[in-house]
Amino acid sequence: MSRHLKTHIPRRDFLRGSAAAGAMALAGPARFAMAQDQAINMQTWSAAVDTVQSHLNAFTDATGIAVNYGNAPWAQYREGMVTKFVGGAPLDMMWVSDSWLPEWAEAGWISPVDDFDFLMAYNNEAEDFCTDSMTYNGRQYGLTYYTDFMAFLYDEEKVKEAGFDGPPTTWDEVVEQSLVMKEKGISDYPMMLAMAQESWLIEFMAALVYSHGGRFTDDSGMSIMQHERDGAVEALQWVVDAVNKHAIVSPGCVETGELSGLKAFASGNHAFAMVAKYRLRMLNDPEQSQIAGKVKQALMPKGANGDHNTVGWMRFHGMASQAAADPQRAERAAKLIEWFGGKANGAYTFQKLLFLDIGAGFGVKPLFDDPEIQAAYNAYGDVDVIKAQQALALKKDVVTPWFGEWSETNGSAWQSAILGNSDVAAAIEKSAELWDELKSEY
Amino acid sequence: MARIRFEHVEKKYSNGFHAVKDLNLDIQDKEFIVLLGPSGCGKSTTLNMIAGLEDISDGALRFDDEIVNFAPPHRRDVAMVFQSYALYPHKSVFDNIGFGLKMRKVPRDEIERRVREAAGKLEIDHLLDRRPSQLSGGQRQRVALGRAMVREPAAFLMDEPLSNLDAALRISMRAEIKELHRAMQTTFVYVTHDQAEALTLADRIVVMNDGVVQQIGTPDDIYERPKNTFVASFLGNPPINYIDGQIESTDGSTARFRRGDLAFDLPASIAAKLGSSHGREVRLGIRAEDVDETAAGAAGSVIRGKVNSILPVGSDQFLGFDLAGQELFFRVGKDLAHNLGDDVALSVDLNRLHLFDKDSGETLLW
Amino acid sequence: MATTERANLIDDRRRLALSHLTRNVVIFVSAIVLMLYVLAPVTWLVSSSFQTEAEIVSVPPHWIPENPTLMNFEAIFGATAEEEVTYETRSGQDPASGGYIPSTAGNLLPAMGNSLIVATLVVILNLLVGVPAAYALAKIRFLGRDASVYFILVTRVIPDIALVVPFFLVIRKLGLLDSLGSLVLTYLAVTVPFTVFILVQFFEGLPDELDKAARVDGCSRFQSLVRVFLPLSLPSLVAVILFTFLTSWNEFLLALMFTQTEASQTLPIVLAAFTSDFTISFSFINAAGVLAIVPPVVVAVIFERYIVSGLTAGAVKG
Amino acid sequence: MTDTVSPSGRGRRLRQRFGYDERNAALFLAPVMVVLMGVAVFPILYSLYLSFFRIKLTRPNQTPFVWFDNYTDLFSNELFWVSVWRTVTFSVVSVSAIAVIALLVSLLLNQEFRGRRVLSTILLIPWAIPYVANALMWKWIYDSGYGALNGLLYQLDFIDKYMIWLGDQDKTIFLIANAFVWKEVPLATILLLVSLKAIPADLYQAARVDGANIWQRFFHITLPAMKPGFMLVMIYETMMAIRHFDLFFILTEGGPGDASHVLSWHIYVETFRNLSFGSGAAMSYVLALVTFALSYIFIRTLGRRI
Repeated sequence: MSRHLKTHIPRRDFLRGSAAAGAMALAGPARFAMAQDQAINMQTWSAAVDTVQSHLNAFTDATGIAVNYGNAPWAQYREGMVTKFVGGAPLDMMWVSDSWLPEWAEAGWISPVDDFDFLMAYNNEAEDFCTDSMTYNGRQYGLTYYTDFMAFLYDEEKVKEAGFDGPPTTWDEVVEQSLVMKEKGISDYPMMLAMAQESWLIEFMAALVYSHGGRFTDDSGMSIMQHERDGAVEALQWVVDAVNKHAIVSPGCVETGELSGLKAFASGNHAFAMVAKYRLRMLNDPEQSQIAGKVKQALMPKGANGDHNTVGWMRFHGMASQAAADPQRAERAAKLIEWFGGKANGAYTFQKLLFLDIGAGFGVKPLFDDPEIQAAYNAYGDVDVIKAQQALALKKDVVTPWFGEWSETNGSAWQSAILGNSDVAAAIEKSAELWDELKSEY
Repeated sequence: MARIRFEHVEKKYSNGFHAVKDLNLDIQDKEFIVLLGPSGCGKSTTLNMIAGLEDISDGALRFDDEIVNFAPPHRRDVAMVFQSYALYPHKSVFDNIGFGLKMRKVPRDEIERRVREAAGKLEIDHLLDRRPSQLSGGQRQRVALGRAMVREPAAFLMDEPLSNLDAALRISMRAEIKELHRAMQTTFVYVTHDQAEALTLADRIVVMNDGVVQQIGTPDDIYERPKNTFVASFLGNPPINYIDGQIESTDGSTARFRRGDLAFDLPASIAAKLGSSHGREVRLGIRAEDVDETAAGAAGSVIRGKVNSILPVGSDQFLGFDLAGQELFFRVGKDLAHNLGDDVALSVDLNRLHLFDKDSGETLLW
Repeated sequence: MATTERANLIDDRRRLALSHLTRNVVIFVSAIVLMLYVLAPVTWLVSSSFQTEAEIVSVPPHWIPENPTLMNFEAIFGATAEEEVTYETRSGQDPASGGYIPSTAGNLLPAMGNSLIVATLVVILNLLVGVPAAYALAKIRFLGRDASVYFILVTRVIPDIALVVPFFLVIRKLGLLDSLGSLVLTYLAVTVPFTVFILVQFFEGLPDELDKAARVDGCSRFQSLVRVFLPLSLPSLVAVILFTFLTSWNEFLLALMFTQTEASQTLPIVLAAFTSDFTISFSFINAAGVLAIVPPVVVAVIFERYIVSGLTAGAVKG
Repeated sequence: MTDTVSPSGRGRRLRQRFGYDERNAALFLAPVMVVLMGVAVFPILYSLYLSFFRIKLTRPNQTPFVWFDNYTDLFSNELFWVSVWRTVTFSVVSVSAIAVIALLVSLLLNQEFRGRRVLSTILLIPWAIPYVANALMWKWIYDSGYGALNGLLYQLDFIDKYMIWLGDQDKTIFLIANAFVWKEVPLATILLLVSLKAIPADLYQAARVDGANIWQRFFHITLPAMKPGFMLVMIYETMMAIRHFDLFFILTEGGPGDASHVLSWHIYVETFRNLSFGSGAAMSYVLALVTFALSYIFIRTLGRRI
């Protein structure tokens, strides 16, 4: 347990009584042994491992600070970190998803970094979206690792084959074009939606809701998702109709995760897809995709009341509370955060490498002017569309300490509606009720 | 080489079963003791206690003068032959026989010599390389004997070693075991439920029932002077016949047993032991072979009835005999010709009568 | 008379031949069905490991790769060892060679090495710890025997998910975080109860009198176990070896929590790490899966023959 | 008689109270007990302890002791009962399938025929694939867009258009059970095979002499002799099935809807997603109780002497 929890469990002597158990159990506030005397601990999910390692080696060369670098699979990263926090594993700096910020901050696992002026200085050149997403209760918790948004991609060849000049701009046009494609036998299910229960689901839902002009919550954080016009009902209704009425989205979408959906799109099964923008690169790589060279990005289609909005997200480099509690460790961790999220030796090296290596979006504006970056973008995407869509990206309005709990129920409510187990209004109503209930507990 | 003494030994299992109750037994060095009784009587438990395979709940077990209650089997110098033989399936016959010696760190050539010698005596020396699964039942039995023999132990324990053999083999093995005892000059404790084995082999027999020793004595003692109806019934083929009745007219020198029309004048030797027990309810025991038809006629010793069944058994025949509704069995010579339904009169050898208290079953004769 | 007898004889012979034939046909058919059931998914696993990421999404699937590639295996075996990664040497710098091959490809073989070490130690410790315990539970009558059995069972009924965090605390207190020792210890604790159960069941099947005979022959309890029971228990020991080896080989959740760096990560963790939020490498994962099969199969080939021999025959007269 | 021991001096009382066998049993059990006490007991007690608190990790300052509230709350939790039902379905289907298939396969492998060793080695392959790779492989196979199962059935003309597999809520749990069974059959087979091998051959010969036909031999000799093996299979596989987690996590995350929302997934969500360690522990204990009860029944009905 974290020391916060521990000190508040009454009758903690219960376990101390039995020698073997007690000795190992809650032996007072955890004293964290530093692995190696001066090294700090950095924990990430297993992404761009070599890129991170190379940048880390440069850090150690430059500062003399040794870093223990650990990485774990993305799919289990959050639960792994929960265990490590609760179990008191030595941690200084780690990657954090925007969705977890309130939760981890409330639990006391991560600490704000806004006391370090040299970190705050980078906010000038950072996307406001990013700075915003790292801020909770007025405190900033880190610097951007990468940011991206949900993009609407289409297979140009299929659109032309169906006889249309350009991609759809509204969700109704998506239906219209899809029906033609079905009729002409171009694709059985022209639109690819990944609606499986997984961490990506909230991003897909949010993109649908925002582009329909809806929101999950209002500015005060109360649920409005159940509202007909500015809520989530319209968006879900569109999905339900697309699956059950028009059959332009596969009923299998409830088991299709982001990865499988991407693969299916890459196999040429579909004409339209909603995936992360950075997937563009992979989709246009002939080694990984059968429709390489044909995949284009369009603005997210809009609903009747919508305006091409989409959802954005970001991940950041955060600092563990145990590091923050010790000024020396905090200083070192802050330096590491700067090295990755800010400039290293005067340049945004890591963000640039990350983009060049895997196409992940950076959260610092000046890099857009970098010729290397522009060249890379133009190789597989359209910088103008990307910039336009990025400007329309909104942050998830459900990121709260109770987000994890709510999103489980919300996810299966949407699935039930798609499966026809409940009607759209009832499904969203259920989700909204839980939201308000959870909110009232805080 | 060892005297084995049980002093007030008790065996209770954790499930509450009281297997052996207050056992007192003094087995002399080089004696051949047979523990006899029905299954579940505690005889195997007793044997296992000697071997150290069962804990002793209370009392003392001494080898010579030492208390060995807590010594594990491998620290007691005993050898044992099991009903199932318990040969080691993964070892050759040679290794099976030599295993006990090997465990006792006997030198290799000595093992070799003793195994070959034992195998020679048991006539299994041609089988030494085989595995137990390649042997017949009799051969396995010999290997099991050999395994115990080579040890030259202080005590030689056998748990129904012959019961898995066929009848003919069993009888020849009896003789061999008897010879073995003579040759080995060591204490033998032998468990069986077969009275014939007990009577042939034992120096002394211990009859047990329900965990309690009923009688200890030489085969002759046990057969001729059973202490109670249990012992009397357990030995004898066909089993002893009982007639319930009363003692009348006892004046210390004469006595008469009566049941209805049937009356026996008990001989003075018996009457003397009865004392004044006029009207006492008793159970009279007549061993099957203790009747004689030829001498029929003498009053006060005749028993009359109808022939119910005739079972010839080679030299003799068993006669099923109806005594006023009660079925008795006698063993008579086969030259006596009877037909079913004949009325017969048999004279009873009054000197060999057994007399028990009807309620307790204890003998009235000692 | 004679003719019917001969006819019967022929009839019997024919029946015998027929029943032999039936037996062989039944065996053959079920063996084929079994092969198909087991191998069909594996075939797909193997086939896809030789395909590019683009090819494995073909509709309908290519059962035999059209453009077979060894890229996945080259990435695994071709990784250069232990040179410090710099900006220049990092993989992924060149998109053409990077592609979908994760930059951690080179971690696979070291992770397999870790898995192998852990699994082997767990097997050995299981036997050392489990065999005597099983013998005691099967052949010694003592107070608390049943309680011991149920205690051992109880340690395994709680779902691992609930135990992860407290396990973590124990491991941290023992100072074993991010070490192979943490895995050896916890895997031992989660496998040994079932090891004991397997062995107890088998030991109990061996006649008590064998034990008694051995002890009267001069064996202590321990010698009786080693000299009589172990040689007779080979099949069950092999079952235990396979069970513990493969459980350790497969285990994911605890390894995920206790290991952090490449020094201690095991195969399943590195495997799972191949699907990150950026890199998708199903064909690569399948290649790794194919390699993962090899060590356990080698272990199986070494030990499996001992399951076949029925050694207890002849111990006791039928 | 020289090497008999007499209890004397120090330790005599100990030896009298605990005989040679007791001391040996203690010695033999000590290593297991040390390992389990040292590693397994604390976590078990600790999670029991947690189950009496209302713990929400995001509210570290409010962790009241609530006695049995976490337990009683379960019974009014609709999703809990759904998950119980899903777990029952999954376990019954997969454990019975495992038992039947393993029985048939072990009987097959108990026969003498050419290629038997190759076959038995092949059989181990599913067991050798780490669960993660196994789950990802099945996800691939079941995929409705480009999956191998659809491809195969389509090419064999069993279906004329690609089917929805995991996305079909009526099929999900059975498809996951299939992947589970495929992986678990090898172990179950080995356990049964070991108990088959323990049957002395002369038992069959004796029965054959007695005129028993193949079915009689099977029902009177083979099946009873396999009881201990079955006990192990039932205990282990029931335990594994009831608590199985990996496949649900990778294949469906409890979906679609709640079609594969089994109890172990429910516990996972409660513990790691909702960060409610207290009620997660309480559910775990309910699951543990059921697992123990079932194991007890198997031990009593199928076990030898345990």
